[in-house]
Amino acid sequence: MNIEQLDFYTQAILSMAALVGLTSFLMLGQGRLLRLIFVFAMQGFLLTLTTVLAAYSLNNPHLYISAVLTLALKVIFIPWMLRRQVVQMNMHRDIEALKNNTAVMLGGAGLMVFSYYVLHPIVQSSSVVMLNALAVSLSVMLLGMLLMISHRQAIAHVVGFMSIENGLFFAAIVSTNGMPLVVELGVAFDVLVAAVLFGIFFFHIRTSIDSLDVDLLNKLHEVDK
Amino acid sequence: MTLFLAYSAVLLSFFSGLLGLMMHQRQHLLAFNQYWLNKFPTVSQRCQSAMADCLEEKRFPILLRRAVFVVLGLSGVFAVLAGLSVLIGQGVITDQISLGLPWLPWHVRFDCLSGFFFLIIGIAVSAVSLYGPGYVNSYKESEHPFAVLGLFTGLFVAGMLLVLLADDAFFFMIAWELMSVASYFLVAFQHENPANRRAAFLYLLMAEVGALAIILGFGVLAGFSDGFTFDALRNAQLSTTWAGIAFALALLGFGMKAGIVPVHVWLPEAHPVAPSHISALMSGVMLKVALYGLIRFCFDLLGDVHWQWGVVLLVLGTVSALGGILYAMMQPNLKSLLAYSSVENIGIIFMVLGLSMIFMANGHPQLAALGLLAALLHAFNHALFKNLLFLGAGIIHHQTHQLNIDMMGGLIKKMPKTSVLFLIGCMSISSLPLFNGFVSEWLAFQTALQVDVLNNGVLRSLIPVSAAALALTAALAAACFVKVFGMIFLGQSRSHYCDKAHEIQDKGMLAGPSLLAGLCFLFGIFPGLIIGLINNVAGQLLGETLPNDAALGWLWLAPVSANQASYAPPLVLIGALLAAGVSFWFLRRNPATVMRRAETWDCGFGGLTPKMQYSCSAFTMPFRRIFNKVWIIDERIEKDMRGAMDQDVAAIRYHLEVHDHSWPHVYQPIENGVNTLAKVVGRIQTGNIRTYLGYSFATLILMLWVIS
Amino acid sequence: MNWLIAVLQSMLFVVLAPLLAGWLKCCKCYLQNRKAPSVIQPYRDLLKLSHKQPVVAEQASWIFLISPYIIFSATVLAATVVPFIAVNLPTSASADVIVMVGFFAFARFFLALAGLDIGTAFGGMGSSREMTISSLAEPAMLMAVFTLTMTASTTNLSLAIAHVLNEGLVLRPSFVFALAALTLVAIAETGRIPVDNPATHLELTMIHEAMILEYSGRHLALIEWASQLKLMLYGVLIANIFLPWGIAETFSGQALGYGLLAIMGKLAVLAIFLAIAETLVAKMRLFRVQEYLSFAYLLGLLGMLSHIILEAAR
Amino acid sequence: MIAAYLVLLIPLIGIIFFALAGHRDDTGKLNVRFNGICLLATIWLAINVLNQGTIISSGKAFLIDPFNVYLIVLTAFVGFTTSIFSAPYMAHEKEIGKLTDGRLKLYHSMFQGFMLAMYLVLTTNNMGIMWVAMEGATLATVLLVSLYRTPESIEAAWKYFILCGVGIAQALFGTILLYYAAVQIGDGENALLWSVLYQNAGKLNPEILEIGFVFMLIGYGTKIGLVPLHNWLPDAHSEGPTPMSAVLSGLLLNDALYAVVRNKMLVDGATHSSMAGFLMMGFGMLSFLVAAVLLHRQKDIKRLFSYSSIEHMGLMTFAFGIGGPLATFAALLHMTVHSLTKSAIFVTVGHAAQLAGTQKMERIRGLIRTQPKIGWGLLIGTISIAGFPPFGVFTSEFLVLLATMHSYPWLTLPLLLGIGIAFAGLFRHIQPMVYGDKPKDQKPISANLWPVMIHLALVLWLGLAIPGFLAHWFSQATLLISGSTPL
Repeated sequence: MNIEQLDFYTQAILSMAALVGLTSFLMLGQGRLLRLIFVFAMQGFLLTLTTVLAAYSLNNPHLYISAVLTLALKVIFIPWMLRRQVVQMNMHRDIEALKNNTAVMLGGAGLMVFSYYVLHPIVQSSSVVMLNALAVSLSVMLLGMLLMISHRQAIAHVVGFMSIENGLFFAAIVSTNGMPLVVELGVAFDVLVAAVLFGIFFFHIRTSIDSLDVDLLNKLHEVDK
Repeated sequence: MTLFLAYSAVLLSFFSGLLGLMMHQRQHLLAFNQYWLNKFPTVSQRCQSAMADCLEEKRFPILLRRAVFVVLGLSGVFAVLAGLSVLIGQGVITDQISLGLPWLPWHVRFDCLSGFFFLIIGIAVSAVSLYGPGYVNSYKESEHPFAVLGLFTGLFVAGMLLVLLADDAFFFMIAWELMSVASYFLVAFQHENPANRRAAFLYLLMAEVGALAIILGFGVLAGFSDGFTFDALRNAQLSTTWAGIAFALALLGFGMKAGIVPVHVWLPEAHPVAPSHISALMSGVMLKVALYGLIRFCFDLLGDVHWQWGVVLLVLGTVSALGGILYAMMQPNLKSLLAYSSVENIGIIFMVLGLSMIFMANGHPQLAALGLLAALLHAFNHALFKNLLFLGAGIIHHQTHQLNIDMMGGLIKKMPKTSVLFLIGCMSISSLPLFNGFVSEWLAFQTALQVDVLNNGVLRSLIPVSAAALALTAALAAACFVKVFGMIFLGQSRSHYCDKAHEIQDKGMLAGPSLLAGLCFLFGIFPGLIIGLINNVAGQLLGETLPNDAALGWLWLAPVSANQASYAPPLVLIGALLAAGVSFWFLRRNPATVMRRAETWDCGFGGLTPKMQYSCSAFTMPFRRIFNKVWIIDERIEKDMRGAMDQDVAAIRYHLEVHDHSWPHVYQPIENGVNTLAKVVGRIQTGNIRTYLGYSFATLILMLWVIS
Repeated sequence: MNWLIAVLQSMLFVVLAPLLAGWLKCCKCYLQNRKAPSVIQPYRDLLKLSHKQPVVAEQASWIFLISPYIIFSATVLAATVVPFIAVNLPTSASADVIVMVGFFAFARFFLALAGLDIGTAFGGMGSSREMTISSLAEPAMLMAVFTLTMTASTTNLSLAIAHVLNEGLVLRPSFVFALAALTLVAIAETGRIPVDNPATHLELTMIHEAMILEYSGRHLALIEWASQLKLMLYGVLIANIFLPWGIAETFSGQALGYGLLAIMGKLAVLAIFLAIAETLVAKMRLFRVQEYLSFAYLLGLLGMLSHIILEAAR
Repeated sequence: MIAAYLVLLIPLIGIIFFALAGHRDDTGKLNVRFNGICLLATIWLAINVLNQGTIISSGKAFLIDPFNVYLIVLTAFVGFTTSIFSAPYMAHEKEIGKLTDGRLKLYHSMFQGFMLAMYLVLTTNNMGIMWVAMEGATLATVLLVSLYRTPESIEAAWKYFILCGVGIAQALFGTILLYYAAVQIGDGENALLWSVLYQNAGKLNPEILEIGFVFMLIGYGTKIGLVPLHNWLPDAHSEGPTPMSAVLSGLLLNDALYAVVRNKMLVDGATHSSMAGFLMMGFGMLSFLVAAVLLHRQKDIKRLFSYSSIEHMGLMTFAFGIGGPLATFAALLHMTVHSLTKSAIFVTVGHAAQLAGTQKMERIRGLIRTQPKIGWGLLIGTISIAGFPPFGVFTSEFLVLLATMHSYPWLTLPLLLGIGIAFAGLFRHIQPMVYGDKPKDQKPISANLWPVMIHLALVLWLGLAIPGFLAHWFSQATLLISGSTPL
């Protein structure tokens, strides 16, 4: 199968998938919080575009609602909130020193391959496009987790968390043309509440440890120190 | 009818526990009484005043305690009756109680084996309930509430009785654990002492592990059959390996409760700290229930015994018997000494049971019946005399507030009645002729001597060696109990506690042990009474009875045949009385030789003091030297020096501690192992959220990799 | 009739016991170049003691007072079990060899208690040592006896001896070992050299004497008599089990007479051997006794194994 | 069906009511009433289901079958009794100044929110909504964990939030895969409905479902507290207010397991292999053993019991993994008795901690002498959770052991080891707390121990005899899950 044989819609989707994956990689290696947030917003925007594309080409009007929700939440509200935190905490000049950055990036690349490997059995029952889209979204998810593991800032964790959601969302839209509307609304509601709660938590953590470094949250453990 | 008696016994013991709970409900009872009177004013005046009398603040606790023990005693009596009636009737009664799992109601079965153990429990419980009221009076209600003691005693007895009635694995385990848990609370009763807490913990832990082993044992059987009822389990067709595994599990489980070496450590910890009448029940009866379990499991459920199992039991039994008595000898604490001695006796029982299995597997069911009979008889006897000794120890503790044998002495003059009872106990447990302990030991020897019928050379040489070990055990037991009686009752008193001691006033506290002592003697002289009953058990369980138990008439005991061995305790008694009487009469007839009391000879040093007497550790010193590898001995002599150049000795202190090997070699490593393991495993919980995310990530990757 | 003979035999046993002790003493004196007392000196001692007023320590309780009677009667009972001049007597059926060992245990139990009763250091020491030695001796003895009982497949002494008798002369390696074991045990149990010295009152070596230090008068007489009985009993056991010839199998006067003569002759010879041994051997330290007794146990075990492997192998 | 709507409606009203009304002195009691009414509604619902069998609402949005209706009643019951306990407990916390009115308002509102989420997880017919509700439960409780605003509680809440969030996201991916498999054979709107999926389970693509199940298991498994995904659980349980710990341990974990079991049923139907079962067994066993070992290292009383929860959830997961009627029955029974016992224990633990003024176990001593009811409650509760008869936990553990013996005999060995180690770990800490002389500076407090008594009495009842209707119920649920019944 070659890409020129596919229709325009599929080509576009695949391009989007590549771009979304790229943004994930960009986030993974990003030490500056503000840029991280910006890339995250970009990813959200790509997602919105994908949704609109899907809604338009598949003539699936309820996906427009999803697109609006994504735009509002992931492109505007959450980046705005995170940015405000960063500025308030005066962290926008900090660069987080990432350990083993190269190894992490290579690991990320490996994860992408792994995603294809894992999802490979699916190819028998569906098209290659689906496989690609699912694999990309799975790797976005895994990269999000890797982001959380490798970054120490709570804000980076939130970004990672949300980018996992992005990956899921991408999968839902591309592979299944969107979940049933109730579910979509529910998920969006949860994301909203989660975002609000994150805001509350930043405040609490700041007041309690005067920092947003999650490595300092280590009082509860079972190790003899 | 029989079943009714058995149920009554269970219900009464349960009820006695509930009655105990009333202790703190006096206010409610008063209110209820008031309400009742108001509602039925016609009740006669006398009745009313009697009720009011009973509920009076001071009398109420005493009356209630008595009532609880009366009900408990009734339960004991009913248990004895139930046991006797099933043993004589030789029936098998089954029933179902609609409790338990929806597809598995509680199955009940009452046969001769259960009946025999009912008898043991009944006698012990009756004696204890005579003894109890006097004993518990010394507890302060605020610190040691009677409600707890009464409730759990009742549950404990009910649990034991239910174990005997159970006819399916589930019901059996419930009853079994009820027994364990109830006795756990009794061990922990005086929980302000760290020793009690430690003992209770150890006890419950081992009970739990043992119970799990038993469950798995049942599980193995259930795996090869279609249900959990004993009937189904009996029909399980097991391969040799699986049968062996089932046996090993059952042995572990029941052995833990029975206290065979090396899983005996809870006994000497738990028995000393429980109230004495409870230790009497635990040591005298609960261990027997474990034995019941093993017999039921091996002889009844597994059915097909293998001779290798017999060898295992024989070896374990021998080790327990020797180990138990050697450890007992070194104990300064009376009750832990008695506990170790229980280990010894259980060891003897296991030995004989092993012999029985060996004979069974080699196709000599009659000799197997002999072995089973010896084992059951010893179990019965041990229940009697160990109960007696624990109750005696309770009296001593009650009067002197001491359990350390080294602090006693000379009590024979202060407590003459107790001393006679205790002496009978000591003589029975040392298996001296004329007392019941001897009969069972004699039967054990007889069983061992039948080894000639076997073809296997290993067995033929192994069994006599274990018989000799049994002889050594008996001799050591005699030495041990000479020490016990001598140090406690004879000589001069070694502490002021014993100076002040006096005979117990409460009649019940003497009546309980007297009952047991009387039975010890009775069955020592007329063992045929009980052996006849046990024969029925063997008949029902193995389908084979003793061939010739009364060939020479009822006076004689000739288990195999009159040509092989016989013993006539009544004749021996008559002979002994004759010999003693004649010599007594002959020597006392001259009035000029009336005995004269004089000062004890003191080698001219002037004045014997109690400290000059042999102490416990001095008495056992030769044994310590001879068997010194058996214990971990920590012996130190400290000298206080003074004078010029510190050359004069001012004082010498002797310090001796003797420990059990199993503790540092079996239990400590396990405990350390678990702690180390916990420490190592604890490292996964680092407290850092990124590590946790890493786990989640790694698990996901791993799982995806595994399935694809 | 049988019962009468049994009772008479037992009485004879009891009456003759001091004689053996006297004879042994005589032999020893001859061997040690001393002037010997009369053979019946033990009778005189017993008689004299029984006429003396017993003096009892203040500390003593009733245990101390009844112990001599119990010890004596238990030993007498043990004596009734052992065929002395005749086999097949009914008393043997009322108690077998295990019960006999039980009687010894009974006697020892009270002896040890009596030793502890007065509350002196000596009493305690004696009891402790006595119980130690006897606990080690008992298994060895049973090992030896079991060899016999397994050969005869009965624990009834009378029947066992009759079995050996009827078999005629069979050379059994197991009996050699058993004989050796039983002899060693007998020496230990009766308190002879090298385990104990009945003639000494040296504090540190006493065993038996330490326990009965406080006894006097008739009490002492009974205990002495009992220990003489015990000596004789072991002698009879050894003599009649391993060399049963001469013992009466029927109850005719002639047979019984021969039986008496035979056993007296055997005992006299045994006593000479014992005297020689006691003269030649020195007393052991207390803590070497265990080695001595474990050797006895080993012999007993070897006897048993040789019975199983060599004689009854299947 | 009205009953089902009622069950959902009442807590919804509760959220709004408590959020608007603000905290008053009788809010605690009102909370009890809300939960009480809800309990009645669930009982009504249960009776309906018992009489009519499975009910599906007209829009197919809700499905009540014997499996979930029993969990609904259990949820309502535990919620009710916990709210009884919560009233005096929270009042005491306010008295000693640990909490303010505002936070109590949040607490009560979120309590209802949590209950709503739980009911929604159980009643919904839509696997997607199930996911949404599960996430909702996290969101509702996360602020309650940090209710005291101590550094530790904030740390615990943050971990809870992030770990469960990430975990649940994986479950969403699983759900998407499930949907993806479902749309291939059916229409889009109804594809995620359980009733549809279950009917067509055989036609679903097995490969996709297998991968999906891994995500589901890891996602919902984080909520169950399966090792090594459990790390949030002890922290969240120990730092939140005790009534919260009681419901988290007694309900949330159960519901997560419910979700996994529902998915397992689908996967089993699609793949006809025991892959899902093996995975569950592995995770279950691992959690069981690790938690049992870690019990030995605890210093905080609530942390101790949260590890015990992990241990028991592990056992249940293991039992569901074995499959077969006996193990499934055992697991269902264990779910019930564990919820009842564990929430009872948390109630006593809460009181004990209030009594001593700390959760540190080394400071809690001599409870039986200080306040016998609390001491005995804790002791008997522990005896019960440790699996001693005649309490119900024993019955279920007995059945699990026997089922294991039947199918995988060698696995009984680690199981046995784990039970022994766990027991020792619990008791070595509990004994010193309940026994001994009373500490001088500790006084009895006002405590409401009725919930404890009722729970333990029920567990005792279940241990002695399982009443007919309940047995019927269990066996129907067993039939549903494993395809046959042990009866």
